[in-house]
Amino acid sequence: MGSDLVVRFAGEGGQGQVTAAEGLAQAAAQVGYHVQTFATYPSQIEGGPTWAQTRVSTNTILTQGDQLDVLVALNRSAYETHIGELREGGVLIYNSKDFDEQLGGLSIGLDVDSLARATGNPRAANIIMIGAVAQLASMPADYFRQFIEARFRRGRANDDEIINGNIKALDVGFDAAAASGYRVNPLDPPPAIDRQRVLVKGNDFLSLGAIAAGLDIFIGYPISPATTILTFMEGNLNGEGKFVGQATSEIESIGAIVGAGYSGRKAMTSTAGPGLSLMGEGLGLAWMAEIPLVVCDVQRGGPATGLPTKTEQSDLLTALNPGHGDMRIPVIAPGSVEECWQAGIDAINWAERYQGPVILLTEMGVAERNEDVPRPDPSLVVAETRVVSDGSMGNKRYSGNGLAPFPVPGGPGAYVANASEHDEEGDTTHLPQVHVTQTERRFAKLKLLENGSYEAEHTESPIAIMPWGGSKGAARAAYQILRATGTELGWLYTMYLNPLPAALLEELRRKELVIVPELNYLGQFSGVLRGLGVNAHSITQYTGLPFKEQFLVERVREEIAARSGRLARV
Amino acid sequence: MGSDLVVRFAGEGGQGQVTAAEGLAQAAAQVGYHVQTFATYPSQIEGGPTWAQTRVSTNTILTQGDQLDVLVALNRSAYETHIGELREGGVLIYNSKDFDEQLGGLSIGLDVDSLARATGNPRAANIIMIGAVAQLASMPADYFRQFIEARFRRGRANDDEIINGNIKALDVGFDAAAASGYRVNPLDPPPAIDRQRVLVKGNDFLSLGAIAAGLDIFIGYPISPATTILTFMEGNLNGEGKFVGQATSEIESIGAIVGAGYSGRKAMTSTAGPGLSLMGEGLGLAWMAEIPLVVCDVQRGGPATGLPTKTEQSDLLTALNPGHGDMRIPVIAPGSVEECWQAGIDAINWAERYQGPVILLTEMGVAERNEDVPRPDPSLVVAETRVVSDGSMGNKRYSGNGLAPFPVPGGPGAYVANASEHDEEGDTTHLPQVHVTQTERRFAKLKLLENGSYEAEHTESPIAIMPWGGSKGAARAAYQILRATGTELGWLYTMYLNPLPAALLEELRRKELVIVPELNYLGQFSGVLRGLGVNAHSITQYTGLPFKEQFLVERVREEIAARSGRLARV
Amino acid sequence: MSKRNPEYDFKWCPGCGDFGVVRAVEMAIGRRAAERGESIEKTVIVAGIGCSGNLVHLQEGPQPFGIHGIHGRTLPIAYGIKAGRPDLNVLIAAGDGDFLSIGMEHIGPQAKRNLDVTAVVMDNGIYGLTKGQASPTTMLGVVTPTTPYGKLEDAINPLELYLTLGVSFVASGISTKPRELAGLIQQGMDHPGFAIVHVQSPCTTYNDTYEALKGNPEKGIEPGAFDIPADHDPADRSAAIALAGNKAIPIGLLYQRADSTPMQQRLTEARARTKVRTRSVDDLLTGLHI
Amino acid sequence: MSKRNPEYDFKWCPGCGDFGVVRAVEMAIGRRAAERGESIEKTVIVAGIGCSGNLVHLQEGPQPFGIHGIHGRTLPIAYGIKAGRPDLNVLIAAGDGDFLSIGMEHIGPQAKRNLDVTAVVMDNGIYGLTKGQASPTTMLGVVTPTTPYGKLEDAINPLELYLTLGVSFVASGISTKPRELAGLIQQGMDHPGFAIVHVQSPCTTYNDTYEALKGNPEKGIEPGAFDIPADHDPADRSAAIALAGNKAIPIGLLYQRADSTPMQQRLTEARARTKVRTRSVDDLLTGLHI
Ligand SMILES: Cc1ncc(C[n+]2csc(CCOP(=O)(O)OP(=O)(O)O)c2C)c(N)n1
Ligand SMILES: Cc1ncc(C[n+]2csc(CCOP(=O)(O)OP(=O)(O)O)c2C)c(N)n1
Ligand code: SF4
Ligand code: SF4
Ligand SMILES: [Mg+2]
Ligand SMILES: [Mg+2]
Repeated sequence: MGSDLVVRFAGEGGQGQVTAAEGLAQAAAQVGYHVQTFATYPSQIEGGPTWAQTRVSTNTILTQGDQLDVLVALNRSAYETHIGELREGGVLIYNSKDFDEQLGGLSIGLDVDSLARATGNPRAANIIMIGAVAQLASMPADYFRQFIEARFRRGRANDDEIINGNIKALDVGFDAAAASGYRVNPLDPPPAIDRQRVLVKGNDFLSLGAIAAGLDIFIGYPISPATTILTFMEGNLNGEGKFVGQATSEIESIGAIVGAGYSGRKAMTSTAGPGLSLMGEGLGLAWMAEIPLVVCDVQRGGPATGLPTKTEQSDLLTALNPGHGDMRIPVIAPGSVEECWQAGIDAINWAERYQGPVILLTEMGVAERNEDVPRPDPSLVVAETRVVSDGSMGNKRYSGNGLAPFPVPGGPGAYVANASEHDEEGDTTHLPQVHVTQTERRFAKLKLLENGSYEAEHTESPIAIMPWGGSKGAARAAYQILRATGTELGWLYTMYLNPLPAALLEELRRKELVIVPELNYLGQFSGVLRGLGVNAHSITQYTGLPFKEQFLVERVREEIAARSGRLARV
Repeated sequence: MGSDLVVRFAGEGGQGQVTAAEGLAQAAAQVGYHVQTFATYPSQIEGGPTWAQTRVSTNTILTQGDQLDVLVALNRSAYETHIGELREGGVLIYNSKDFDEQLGGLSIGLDVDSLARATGNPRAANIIMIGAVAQLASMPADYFRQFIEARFRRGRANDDEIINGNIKALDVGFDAAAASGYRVNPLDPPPAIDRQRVLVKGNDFLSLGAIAAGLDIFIGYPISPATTILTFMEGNLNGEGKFVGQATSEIESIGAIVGAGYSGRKAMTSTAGPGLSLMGEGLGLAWMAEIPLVVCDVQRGGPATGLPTKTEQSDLLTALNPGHGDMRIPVIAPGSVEECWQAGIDAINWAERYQGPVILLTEMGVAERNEDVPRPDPSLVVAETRVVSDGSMGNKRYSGNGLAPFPVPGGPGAYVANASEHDEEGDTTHLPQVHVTQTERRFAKLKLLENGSYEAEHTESPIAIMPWGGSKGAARAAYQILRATGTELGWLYTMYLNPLPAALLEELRRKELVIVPELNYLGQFSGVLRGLGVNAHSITQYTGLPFKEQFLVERVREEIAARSGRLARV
Repeated sequence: MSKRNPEYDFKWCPGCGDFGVVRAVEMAIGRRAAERGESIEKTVIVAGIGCSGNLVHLQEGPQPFGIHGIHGRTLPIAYGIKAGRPDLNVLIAAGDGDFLSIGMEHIGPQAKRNLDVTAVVMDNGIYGLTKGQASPTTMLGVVTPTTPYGKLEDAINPLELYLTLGVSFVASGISTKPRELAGLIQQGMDHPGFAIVHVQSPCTTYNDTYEALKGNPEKGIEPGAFDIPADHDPADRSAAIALAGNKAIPIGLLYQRADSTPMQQRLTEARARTKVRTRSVDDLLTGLHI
Repeated sequence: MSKRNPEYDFKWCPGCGDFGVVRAVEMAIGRRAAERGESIEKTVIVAGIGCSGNLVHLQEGPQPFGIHGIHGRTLPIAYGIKAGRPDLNVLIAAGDGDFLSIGMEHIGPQAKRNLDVTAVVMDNGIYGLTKGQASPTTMLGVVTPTTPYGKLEDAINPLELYLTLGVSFVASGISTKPRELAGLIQQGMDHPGFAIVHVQSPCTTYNDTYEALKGNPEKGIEPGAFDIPADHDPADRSAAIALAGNKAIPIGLLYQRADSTPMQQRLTEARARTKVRTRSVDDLLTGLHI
C-alpha cells in the first residue's frame, strides 16, 4: 500500500478543489506516477458541497480510492462530511481561517488564502495545498518543481517570475507540512517515466476516438456532463467537409444527425439523459430508415432533470429501447477513460457497418475524470465506412435479409429513406409480409456486431462478476481482492452491451450466477441479462457516487452466500 | 359452429367496407346477437387495400374470426388477397362491375353500384350487401327491417321515404342472394335481447370510464389510432371545471397534463407510439415530482412513423420505461373492448392513489373495434381522489417511506414540485442519502397498486398461457380449443401489467413455462417477465394484424413440445 | 417512386390541392436540373408527415432522393443534410400542421442560420391525414372534430411569422397555378439562404377553400387571395410585412433579402477569418502528453 | 423555500442579475396578494432549467407554490395549470435559453390561446448554468466555448418575436431596477391574457453586460438600453414593433392589447354560445344502447 496515495480536496464550489486535484494529478503524472481523479459538485456555478480527489500510484489505478490518506477540508461542513473517510494514520489539512478549533488526530491548520497572498500570488492556494500533500507523502520536491517549470514555461516575458512565485508557494506548502512532523505512508518512487502516455479525460478521449474513426459532422446541445464533448468538437473537428453546430434542442440535434448520416457522412451528437429522452422518436427514425449515426449519452443521475452533476448508470434501458415499437439499439459502454478511445472508434464503425444508430453510453464518472493512459497510435485505427451504392440496384435501398449498399444523395440509386414501413425502394406500404420481412432484416443486421471482444477470467467458476461501464474499475478491484482472499469467482466484462459478443452470451448462459454491480436502482443490466436467459443478479447503488471497492467486496460475498433463488427487485 | 357467422368486406379505401361491417354488426346486435367488428386500412384518406370484418354469434365472441363464411370482394385484388381465407362452403360476393370473369366455388356477382342507383339511393350499396349476407346466413329479414326502422327514424319529414328506400335496398340484396340458391351455415336465432347491453368501440368505452372516474382535464394532439379519444373528449367532457384542448404537439400535451395534475385535477392525454416517444422526459418529470396523470397510448405498428393504422403490441417497453433514469411506470392494458371501461377508471384511480403517472396501454385492434358489452352502471364506480394536504405538514410535500397528502395550489402547504432530486419541501439537493431515500420512496409507492385482479384457471398445470392486451381474445379461444382437445394448460391473465398483482407474480414464478402470445418482434412482455424471474416465452407475430385462433393453437402446441431450454430471441 | 405499386400506392382525394403542388415541384426541380446540367439525384426532398408529405413518393420521371421521416422534423433533417453535403439541393415538403404546429420551433433557428434550403409548405388550413382537426392556420371560430365550439385559438399568419423570424426568402403560392408556383419554388432554390414557399393547397375532403380563395361574385364572396402587384419591391421588408398583414392572401414573391449569406458560407468565412489550424488526431494526442 | 439548507441551497454568483429579478418577483406577488387580500399560495411559479429558474427556490417570506420541471417546458406546464385551475395566478421564470431556444415552440401557441399567465424571461444572452455557451440572444460573431469562430447565427430579437406571435402584453425590464421591474410584473399579472416581461439580467461570470447596458461615456460606450418615452401608447402595436426594432433595448411597457380575451373566457363564452348540454356518463351510455 505504500505505493498508493489518495487525497481529497473538499469544500464549497469555487474554492479551487478541482484545479488542485487536477494539478496534483498532472504533477504526479509528469514525473511518472499513474493517476486518476474524480470530482463531484452540485448543479450550480457558485457554492454548494464540492469535492475532488486524486489518486497517485505506482500501479495501474482502478478506482478513485476508498479511503483517504490526506483530506484537505476547506470548511467546517466539508470536514464533518468527509472526516469519516480518512484512513487511520491519514492527515487532515484544514482551512484554519474558516474553523480553527482544536481538532483531534493528525491535523494541520493552514490559512491558505493568507499564505497565498503572502507569496505575492493570491491564486496560488492550490499550489500550496499540493506542496503540503507532496511533503506528507514524501514525494521529492524536485518532481513538483519540474512540473511547475513544464506547466508555466510558455515563452512569455514574465515566465520566470510566474515560475518562481509558484515554486515559492510550493515551498510554503512543503514547509508547513514538514513543520507538522506528520507523514502518511511514503510513496515509492515513480516507475520509469513512460513518455508514450497521455493524461486525458473520458469525454476528450472518446471525442478523439470518434474523430480518428472519421467523424465528419457533430451537432449537439449543451447539457452536463456531455457539454465538453460539444466544446471539444467545436474546437477540434474542423477542416474540409467537417461541420460542428450547436443545436437549439436535442430534438433538433437528433434530426440533424439523421440528415447528416443520410447524406453519406459520419455523424454524431452527445447528450445526457434528458436529451436522450427527447431523441426517442428520432432514434426510431434512424433505426427504421437505417441511417448510420452515433448518439453519445453521458449518464448523470435520473430521472427527469434528476442529478445533473452526479454519476449514475440508469439510462441503459432507454439506450437499448429509446422509443416505441420494436427496436434494440446497439450500445457500447466504455468502462474506463482508457476504453473511451476505442469506444469512440467502434461506435462510428458500428454505425457504418450495420447502417443504423449506435448509442455510446458513458457516464459522468468516466467522462470527467482524468486518467493517464497509453497514447494510442491513430495510424493504426481501422475506420470502417459503409459500402456505397454504385447504382446497379436501381432505386433499391434494401434487399434480401441483410445489408445492401448505401445510396448516397448526389450519386445513383435515388430512393426514399422512410420512417414508415416501406418496400425496397422506400415506398410506404403496410402489407403484412413486408413488415415481417423488413423487421426481421433490421434485426438480422445486429449479427454484424456480435464479434466484439470481451474479458474472461476463471471461467471455470460457476459464479462470475460482470460489471458494465464505469463500475468496471471498482468491480475489478473487488474481484482481485476476493480472489486473493480465496473466493471462487470468475470475471467477465465487455463494453459491447448490445449485441453482446455471441461467445460471451453463451458463457453467461452457462453460469450459475452472474453478479452485476451497477449504479442504478432497478438493476437494469441484470434485468436485461435475465431477459436473455442469464441468471444475473445486481448489486445496486444509487447515491450519485461511484462504487467503493470494499463495499463491493462485502456485497459480492453476501450475494454468493445467498445465491439461491435470486429474483429481481421489481 | 352454426351459431357463428364471419363476414369480410374487402376492397379499396372509400368503398364503404367499414360502414357495411358496422351496419351489419349494428343490425345483428339490435336483434340480440353478439357482435364484434374489425377493420384494417392504410394510412391515407382515399384508396389503398382496406377490409372490414363482422362476426355475429349466439355466443360471447373472443376474436374477429379466423375463417370467412362470406367474403364480399369489391375488386379483383381484394378477391385475390382474401379468397384463401374463405372457409369451405363459404360464399363469395363480388363486385361484378369490377371483374366479372367466371369464378369457381359459390360465388355471386353483384353490380352493387348499379343496383343501388336503381333503388333511387346511390348510397345504399352497403345495405344491399348487408341484405345479401343476411339472406345467405338465413337471418330473418324482419330483424333487418327493424334495424332500418330504428336507425333511420329520426323525426324528419322524409323519414318514411328514407326508410322505404333502404328497405328496398335490403330486399334487393336478399333477392340476389336468394336467387343464387347458396347458403352458408344458418345462424341460430339470437338469444333473448339483453337491453342492458351497449355496442361500443374501445376508445369510446375507455373515455367513458375515465370520465366516470372523475376526469377533469384532457389535452391531446391528433394521431391515429388515438384521435377518437381526443374527439370524444372534445364532444363529451364538458361542464363546470372541465377542460379539453388540442395541443400543438405531444411535448405540449404531456407538459400540460403535468401542470393540470399538479394543479389538483384529474388529467389525461392520449397518443400513439410517436407521441409516447416524445413524452419520455415529461413522464420522467411526473414520476420524479409525483404528479398524478394518465397517458393513454393506443399502440399501432412501430417504430417511428411505422404503420399508423395497423395493430401491434410493441410499445410495452417504452410504456414501462419511457425515459432515462430509474423509473417504472404503472401500466394497465385492457384485453377487450369490455375491459376498456374498467381500465379507464382504474388508470385515473391509480394515478390518484399512488400520486404519479399511469400509462393506459391499448392498441388499434381494441381501440377501433365494435363489441357488444354489458352496460356498466356508472353509479357503482368508485372514483378515488388523492388525499389533499391540510397544511399540517407545513411546507413538506414528501415524508417518510410512502405517500403523503398532496398540497393543492391555492390551499396550504406550498412547496416546489421538482424534477431534480429534492428534499421534503421540494428544494433541490444532490446529497447522496436524499437521492437514496427518495428513489426508494418513489418505488415503494408502487406497492399500493399490487392488488389488481387477475384470471387464473387450471393453476395445477405446470404450463400456462398468459396473453396481454388485445391478444387476450385469440389466446382465450386457443386455450379453450387446446383444453377441449386434451392439452394440459393453465390460463393466467391480467390487465395490470405493472405492477403485476402480487399473487399473480408468485403464481407465475411457480410455473415451469409461461407462454406469452404477443404482437411484436422482441417478445417484449416475456422479456419483462423473465426479468422478474418468470420462465416466460413468447409467441410473436408482427404483421400488423391480430392473431388468429388456429395459429395460436398450433404455436402453443409447438412451444409445449419444445419447452426445454427456452431462451430469448435477442 | 420509380415503379408503381397499385397494391399500396398512396392516393390523394380527387381535387386535392396537393396534385398541383407535386406538379410544380417536378417542374421546378426538373427544369432547374436541366438548366444547370445537374442530375436530378443532386436534389433531396425532405418530407413531413401528412397527406402533403406523401408528395415525396409521387414524383414522376427521374427520381430525386427523398427522406420521409417523422412528424414536424423536416427542418432539423434538412439542416443535417446541408451540414453534411452543402452541394445538395434540399427541398422540404410539409403540411401546415407539420410545419407550423409540432414543427414550428424549427423555423426560427434555420432562419437565424440562413440555412440554404427551400421549404414548400402545403397549407390546407386543416389536418388532412388525421381526418380534419384544426391546424394553426384554421381560423378562429371554425368547427372541426377537435373544436366543437369553434376554434378558440387565433389563427397564425404564416407569412408574417416567416418575415419576423428572419427568413430570407418568403413567397406565397397557390396550387391552382402550378406553373407560377414552380417559378417561385425555382427562385427559392436559386436563393442563397432559407426560402419558404407557402402554398394554398385546399383539402377537398375536410376544408374545401377553392371558392373562398377564388371568390364568387354571385354569392358575394370576395376573393381570399390576390396577386402581388407588379410594383412591389421584394427587397423591401416593410412592404412585405404590410402585404402579409393583408386580410386576403398575397400570391407571389413577398421578400428576398439582398445580402443573403447562407450558413455554410458563414462558416467558411469565419474559419478563414480566424485562421483555424486543423490539427490531426496525432497532434491533438501529442498535446495531451504527460 | 421556507427553510434554509446551508448544505445545499442554490447560490447565484456575486453580482448576478437574477438577484434583482427575484426581488422584483417577490415584491410583485407579495404586493399583489396584499392588494387583493389573497393568500400568497394562490400564486404558482413555474420555473425553467437554468441559473434563472432557481429563482423559484429563493423566495423569501411566505411561500408561493412552485414547479421546477424540465428544460424549456414552462409554458406547457403553465397551460395545464390554468386549464385545471383558472383561479390561480401563474408566473413563469425562465432563462433566454430555456424560453427562446428549446422552449421557443411554446410561445406562439400560448399567444394564440392568450393564456392568462405572466412569463418573466431572464435574458443574460448566454447559457449560464451549463457554463457560457451561446444562446439565441447572443449576438452574431460573439466567441463562446461553442462558437470558437464567433457565433454564426443572427441573434433573435425577442420583443419583436413576442409582438408578431401575438402576445397580448409585452414589457421589457432590467434587473438593476427591481422596483420598476416589479411594477411591470404586477401589471402583467393584472393583464387578462398572455404577458411577457423580458428582463435584461446580466451574467457576471459568462457575459457581463452591465456596462454595455448602462453605457459608459468615458469609454465611448452608448447605452444599450433606454427608457421607453412617456408618450408611447402601449395600445399601439405598430409603435411597439417600431420600438422593439430599435438597436438599443427599450425598457418599459411596449404593448398591451386593449380587448384581450384570455383562453378560459373564450371557452366559457363559446360553450355558452353553442349551448352545450353536459351529458352524464349515464346518458352517454344510454346513447350507445343496442
Ligand atoms: C409525433 C406525431 N404526432 C402526431 C402524428 C399524427 N399526424 C400525422 S399527420 C398529422 C397532421 C397532418 O396535418 P398537416 O401537416 O397539415 O398535413 P396534411 O395532411 O393536412 O397535408 C398528424 C397530427 C404523427 N404522425 N406523429
Ligand atoms: C433537455 C435538456 N437539455 C439540456 C439541458 C441542460 N441545460 C440546463 S440549463 C441550460 C441552459 C441554461 O441557459 P438559460 O436558459 O439561458 O438559463 P441561465 O442559466 O442563463 O439563467 C441547459 C442547456 C437540460 N437540463 N435539459
Ligand atoms: S384529406 Fe384533404 S389533404 Fe388529404 S388527400 Fe384528401 S383532399 Fe388532400
Ligand atoms: S453563471 Fe451567470 S447567470 Fe449563472 S449564477 Fe453566475 S452570474 Fe448568474
Ligand atoms: Mg394540413
Ligand atoms: Mg441565459
